[in-house]
Amino acid sequence: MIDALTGVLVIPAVAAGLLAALPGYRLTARLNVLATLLTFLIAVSLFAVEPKSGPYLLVDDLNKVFIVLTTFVGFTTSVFSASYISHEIESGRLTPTFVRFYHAMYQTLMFAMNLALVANNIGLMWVAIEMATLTTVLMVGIYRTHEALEAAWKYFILGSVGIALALFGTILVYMAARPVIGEGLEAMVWTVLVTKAAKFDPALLNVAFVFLLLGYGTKVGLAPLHAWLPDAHAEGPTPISAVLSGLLLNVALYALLRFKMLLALNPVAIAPGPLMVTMGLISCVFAAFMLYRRRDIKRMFAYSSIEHMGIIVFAFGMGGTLANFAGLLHMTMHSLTKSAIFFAVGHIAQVKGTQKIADMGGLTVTNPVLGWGLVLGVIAIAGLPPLGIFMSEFLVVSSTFAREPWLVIILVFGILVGLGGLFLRLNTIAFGEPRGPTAPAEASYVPMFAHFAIVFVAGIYLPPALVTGFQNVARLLG
Amino acid sequence: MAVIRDFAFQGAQMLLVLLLSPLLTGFVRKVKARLLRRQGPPLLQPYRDLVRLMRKEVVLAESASWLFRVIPYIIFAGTWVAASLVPTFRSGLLFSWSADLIALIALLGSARFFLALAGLDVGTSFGGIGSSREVMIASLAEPAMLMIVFTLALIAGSTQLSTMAAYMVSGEVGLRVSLGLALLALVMVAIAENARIPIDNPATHLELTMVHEAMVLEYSGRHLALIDLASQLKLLLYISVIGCLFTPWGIAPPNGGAAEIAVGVATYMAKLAVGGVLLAIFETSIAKMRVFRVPAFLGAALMLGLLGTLLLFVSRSL
Amino acid sequence: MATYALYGVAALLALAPIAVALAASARASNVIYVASLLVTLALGVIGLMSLFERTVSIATLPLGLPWLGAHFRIDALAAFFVIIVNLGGAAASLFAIGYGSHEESPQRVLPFYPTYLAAMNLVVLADDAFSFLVSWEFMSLSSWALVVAHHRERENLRAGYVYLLMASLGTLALLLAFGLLAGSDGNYAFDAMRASHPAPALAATVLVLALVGAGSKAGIVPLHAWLPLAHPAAPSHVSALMSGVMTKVAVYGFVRIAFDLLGEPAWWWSMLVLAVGGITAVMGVLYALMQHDLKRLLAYHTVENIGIIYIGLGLALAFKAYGMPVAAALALTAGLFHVFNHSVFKSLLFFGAGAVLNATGERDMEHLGGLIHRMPQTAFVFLVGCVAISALPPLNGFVSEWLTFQAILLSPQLPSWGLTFLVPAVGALLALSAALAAACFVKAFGVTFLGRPRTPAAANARETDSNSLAAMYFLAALCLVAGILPGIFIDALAPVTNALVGKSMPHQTGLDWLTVVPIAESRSSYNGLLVFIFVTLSGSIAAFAIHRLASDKLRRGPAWDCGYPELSPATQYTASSFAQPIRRVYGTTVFRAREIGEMPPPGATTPARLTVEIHDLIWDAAYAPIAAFIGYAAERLNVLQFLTIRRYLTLVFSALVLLLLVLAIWP
Amino acid sequence: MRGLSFDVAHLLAGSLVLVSFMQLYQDRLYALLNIYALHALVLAASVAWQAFIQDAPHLYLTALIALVFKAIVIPTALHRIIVRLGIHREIETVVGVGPAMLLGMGLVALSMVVMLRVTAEADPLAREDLAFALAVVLLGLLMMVTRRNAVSQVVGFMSLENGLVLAATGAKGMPLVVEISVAFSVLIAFIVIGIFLFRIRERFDTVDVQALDRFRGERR
Repeated sequence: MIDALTGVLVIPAVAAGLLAALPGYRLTARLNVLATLLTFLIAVSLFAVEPKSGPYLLVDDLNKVFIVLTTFVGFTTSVFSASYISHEIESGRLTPTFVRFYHAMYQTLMFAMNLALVANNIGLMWVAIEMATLTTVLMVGIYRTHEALEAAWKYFILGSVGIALALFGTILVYMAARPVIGEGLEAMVWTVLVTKAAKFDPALLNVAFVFLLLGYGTKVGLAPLHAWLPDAHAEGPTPISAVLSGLLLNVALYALLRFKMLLALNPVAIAPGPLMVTMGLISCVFAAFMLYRRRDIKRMFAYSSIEHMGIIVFAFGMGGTLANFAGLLHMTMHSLTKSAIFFAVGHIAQVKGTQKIADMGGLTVTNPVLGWGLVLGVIAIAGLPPLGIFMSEFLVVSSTFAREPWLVIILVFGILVGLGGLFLRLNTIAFGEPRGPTAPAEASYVPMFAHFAIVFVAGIYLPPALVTGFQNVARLLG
Repeated sequence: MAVIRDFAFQGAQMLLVLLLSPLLTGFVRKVKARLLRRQGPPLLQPYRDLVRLMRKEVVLAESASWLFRVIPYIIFAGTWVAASLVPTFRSGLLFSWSADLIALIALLGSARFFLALAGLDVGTSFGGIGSSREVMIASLAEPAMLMIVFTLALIAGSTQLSTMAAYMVSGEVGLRVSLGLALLALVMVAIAENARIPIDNPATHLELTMVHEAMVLEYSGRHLALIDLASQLKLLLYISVIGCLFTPWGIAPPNGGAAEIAVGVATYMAKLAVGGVLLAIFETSIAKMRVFRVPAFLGAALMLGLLGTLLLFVSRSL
Repeated sequence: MATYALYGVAALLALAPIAVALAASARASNVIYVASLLVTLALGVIGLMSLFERTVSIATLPLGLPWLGAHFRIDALAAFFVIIVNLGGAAASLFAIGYGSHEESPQRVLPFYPTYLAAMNLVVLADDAFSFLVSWEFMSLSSWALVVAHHRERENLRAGYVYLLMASLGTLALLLAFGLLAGSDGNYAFDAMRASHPAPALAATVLVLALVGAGSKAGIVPLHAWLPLAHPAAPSHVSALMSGVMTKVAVYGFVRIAFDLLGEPAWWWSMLVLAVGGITAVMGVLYALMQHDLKRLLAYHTVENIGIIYIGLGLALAFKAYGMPVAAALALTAGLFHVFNHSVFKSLLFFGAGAVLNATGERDMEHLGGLIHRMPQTAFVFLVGCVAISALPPLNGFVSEWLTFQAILLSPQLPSWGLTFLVPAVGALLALSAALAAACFVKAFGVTFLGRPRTPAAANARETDSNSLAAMYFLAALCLVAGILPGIFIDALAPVTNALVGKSMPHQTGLDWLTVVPIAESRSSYNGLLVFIFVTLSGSIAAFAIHRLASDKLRRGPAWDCGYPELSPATQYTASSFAQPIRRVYGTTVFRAREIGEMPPPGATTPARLTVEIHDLIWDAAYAPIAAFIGYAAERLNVLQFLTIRRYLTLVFSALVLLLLVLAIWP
Repeated sequence: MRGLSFDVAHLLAGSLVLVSFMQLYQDRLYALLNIYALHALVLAASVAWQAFIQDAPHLYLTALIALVFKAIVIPTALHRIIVRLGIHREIETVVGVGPAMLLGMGLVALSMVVMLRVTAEADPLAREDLAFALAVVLLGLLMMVTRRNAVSQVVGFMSLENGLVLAATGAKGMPLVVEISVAFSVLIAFIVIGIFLFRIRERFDTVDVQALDRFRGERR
């Protein structure tokens, strides 16, 4: 009898093996969708019956939300990727062998991320995140163009360094825990760690957190560790960009949050807040300025992901129930919105045959659905109501301004600059005289608008269950 | 009974100003002529001109619109109503409260508004010159006038002409700097508003120097007559305003008997005469200034008015 | 009441998907506009009822912030603005039934039009910070969509861009203000904010933020830059809504925060507001005088009128701060009455501009002229609007400005030196702006409708359709009624002032002859009705008498051509030449205006030309540098996109070392 | 015994740092690879010693991996590669050797300071070990930063990772050490014989990262 927890791990693993074996991209694409759908359904069942956590796997309010989110976006993305990949095959950018490899990797990635989320053991979590990184590296390089290889290589090197740093941090945490908990597995288990964290050696924890912040921060894409992110988004296949922005960043952030909780529980250790706030602000403002000179549409939205990660990290850094709640909400909304945007962008790039912003124009005229979809997405990502991100930004800013006026003003400045950058480009992409090829897109709009629908509803109404869950987590995060 | 009497006085006032205004203009012309050692036209000449114009047929430009034909009546009516609300020989007119001093100025303002439109209607460049200069002058004259009103209103604690006159005559005013400033500014504004030298020359017909005359260039016959009458009324109105605000003596109280009324009328005539003479002397003794010196002139008036108000505010809060 | 209002809003919102569905069919625009006309009328009635029965009704929806819910509330203030919004909305919808049929891309207008109306209603109804801001920004967003409806013209896109940026700036400012009011534990309900009496310093910050936030939407100088770009860019009925209604919603936001949420004001707030108001009024009208694009001129005039409104509000704040509720009531009434008036005649004027635009395809006055012959009815209603906005009796614009003057005349009783000096200056500014406004509208009407047509387009214009005319006549009638029977409106405002400053102006409608008496009859009074009757009577009497007793003969003849036969229409005064004297008086300092005349030497065949250059000093001083800075920073930071992997590693490395150093020196 | 075990562990860890310095100093690829082999050797020794004193037999496996894989397989493979790529002549460093050494000193000092703040109840052996490990990690990173050639960057990364293993084994009774070291070996295998070098070689005849930078997205 396998419970939901193992389910979300087993299905992708099995599917990965299967897809690696099976030829023929149409069938495999459908299989891919099916597998992700199954995973998603099982993940949903977590809300119904909560399996009890073991020494290796755990489930609590924090990761439940993330698992469901991850599996859901994974599912929608697979739907999108089905139509995307078929077009890639027709246009000859990908060969069937690579597609097979791609699907296998996709499932592996799903497996790795789910593992990272449900891992109850800091070592296990580390392994899972490393695995996720490697698989994405392989997928980023899949087009084998100069740019793709270069992006993948950059991602690989920076990612590996990040992994190394994170591992060092993990070891240090163990060292800190060992005197209290005693040797062996116990000292790496979350559920045990959080109970004893108060008595850990603060100095060790501090050093550990520095390494973890930098290590996992690289994955989150915080400036100045962000370098891999824009190129990896721009050069890889668009579904992967969607998964990267929508999920992988979240998973890394999730790891960071876990450790922040640990530090928050220790009275003597330095407050992780200031570090996170600083990095958050840097990322937000920096990315906002970077939006202005972008010529590649995917790279632009990658930078916007950095900006939002900055906002989220800022929120968690400020702490306080409201701010944490806002942070969680922002993570969810951002991954939904950003992945939806990438769905739109993927089809746009296929229609226009390029990712250069200069070569696309007047989309709302030539491809109304895609065009307005993109407009909607940019509106959402820019934090304009009535879409979800507005609510989280509202909470972040208004709940922290009373405490740290100047920091918040910097943040607001960043948000404003970012908005300016996004709409500057949107004007050329979506409006004005049409440019570039105007072929109708054969695309599946369902995933995109499903995401938008959720984001829209969440902007004006949050289901109480979700709220209580988030509030519990927010309290945990201190 | 009292109501009927009030109505009567109101009517009398309206007729009086209507009948007196051409006379005043004629009087000023006469005096000016005398000062220039000329015989000058007879006093009643303005009446004759008006009657003749009334009789003549109207020659209307092809490009003139219906507005062009309506405007003279609007201008005349607005000015006449304004003039009939100023206490001349008897305060506490029946309808004086229907428009206070600010409203009065605004009424004249609307008259000017339509006159300027008339200048633009036919579509010749002269009308354009006239209107554009007129509004430029007005844009300075009106604020100046309002500043003056502020000053007086703050002294009298009211913008109601009757009340103000009553307050002024009550003598508890004393001599105030701001009053002097206000008077000076008011005179300057009055000169500008009535298109007298040095702002404008009522007698000129050289297009490039015209302001008022340029606007009415296309008018003829009864329309012209109405507009002339309106400007004469305006002159009368300003002199009466100055009279009732700065020399309020002799104005009959609302419940005044026949004797007081008689005194009121007499003093009013005297005031008009004095005002006319002074105006004539001033006009003959000064030369017309270039159009773009006008802003300086009116700006001075505005500053004076503002200064008066400020001084008052200060003295109040002391 | 509030519940019904929400039903109305829901109905409006429901129209958007219908519009999308109908996008193909030709009757879509009729359906949508008729529907929104009906709904707005219903909402207006709701507003009237709740204003007169003087009850506060609230409604709460399980939306918005989960632990708070979305609160909505109709009190006197909200009711008044609900009326404003839906009056304008109804008129615009009626106008658009005719006007919208000329729209070339209806599918870019129809879905957003009802949502825009709904959003404005929601802003006024909202009773907690979150729903307020959502509606507020949603309002900006939907209007942005309408601004970029005609997206193929570059400048429309630019206008939309600037607009959206300024709108977001304003929203963020308001967000910060509410953040301060709510405190870090987030009491976002307005009731909670009313209950909490913020410390003076905090309250001051909130006020400044509110002034920036609401002001940027209302268009106070120097935050006005977007307004003259965005308002003309939208379709005319939307321009009418943006200028006539949305700016009022912004005023509502400011009033709500400054008078209601913040509690007792400090005296110097009023100085800030008054100064802003005065400068805005004069700058707005001066800008307007320099324009020759009809719609842009009107947009700049909105800036001026907003200034006048803020002067009224500032005075009200001052009186309230010094505990003079009656005077405060007078000033506030003046401001709010002007809100109403401006929404009426500005909508009217924009409709007129729209009709002209439809008939000629021209917004540039230099290409118009003589339209009074081709479209007499439009000309007439437009003239009414011009007279009203120029604050000339007996129309409504005059009454509100007159009330403002009366309020200013009460100010010497204020025990404050600063105000003592500021208020007269502001009064002078107000008078100046009024006079200049008259000049400006002589220009607008004269150049557009009078004279001879300057282009074939103008010569072949055709009178606009009956629906548009109906809308315009309706508003014109409203201008007249509000002008000659102001007492009704002043009394209607009594509950609002009662709620905000504790007192209200003396009851007006009871007085004989329907006179308006702000304080006391001996002090000042005005009777629009009598003035109107007098003027009409004496005018018609004169006409009658002359036609009877003298002559009524009339002959058409050529205009006096000064000896140059058949003058071409080009010899008429143009908009810019009309403004030349004023430009010379004020423009040289305010705009660094320069006239460069090139006179070719005698015998040369090249034409002489006169070029006028005008600098928008505010833009140059405030906006250009910011844009330049952002561009510079972006260019500089962009280098980071092009580093080698090794350099990126160096970044990581130095970050690590830095943090370790921090730890090493950590106490 | 206690003292002796401590001293030996100390000696080995310290010598690891020393070897890192030698790497930093060395700027010829061949020699660099040899020194890296030495680095791995010392690591293996220290891990083995840890396995002995902690009597944790599974650590011997780690030591074995270090010995076989890192000290023998990888260097030889890299030898092959650089010969085939013909870049075995010499490597130009970005920062001169002198400054690099100075920086290294600074880093070692920093790691000491940071680690010695750790309260003493974590047993001294662990503290020393951690300090050295941190030093090795930082030096490895420094090496990656100061070298322009991909292979030497890889070497830097590998020495960094050696530092990690040192720390992991130093952490008494830490589970999953073996798994982690295996995982890392896989990672390195990826890097070294991984697709990238091959692909890169197919496309450009050099592993110089600058060649890659020419193909960054947004230029052109």
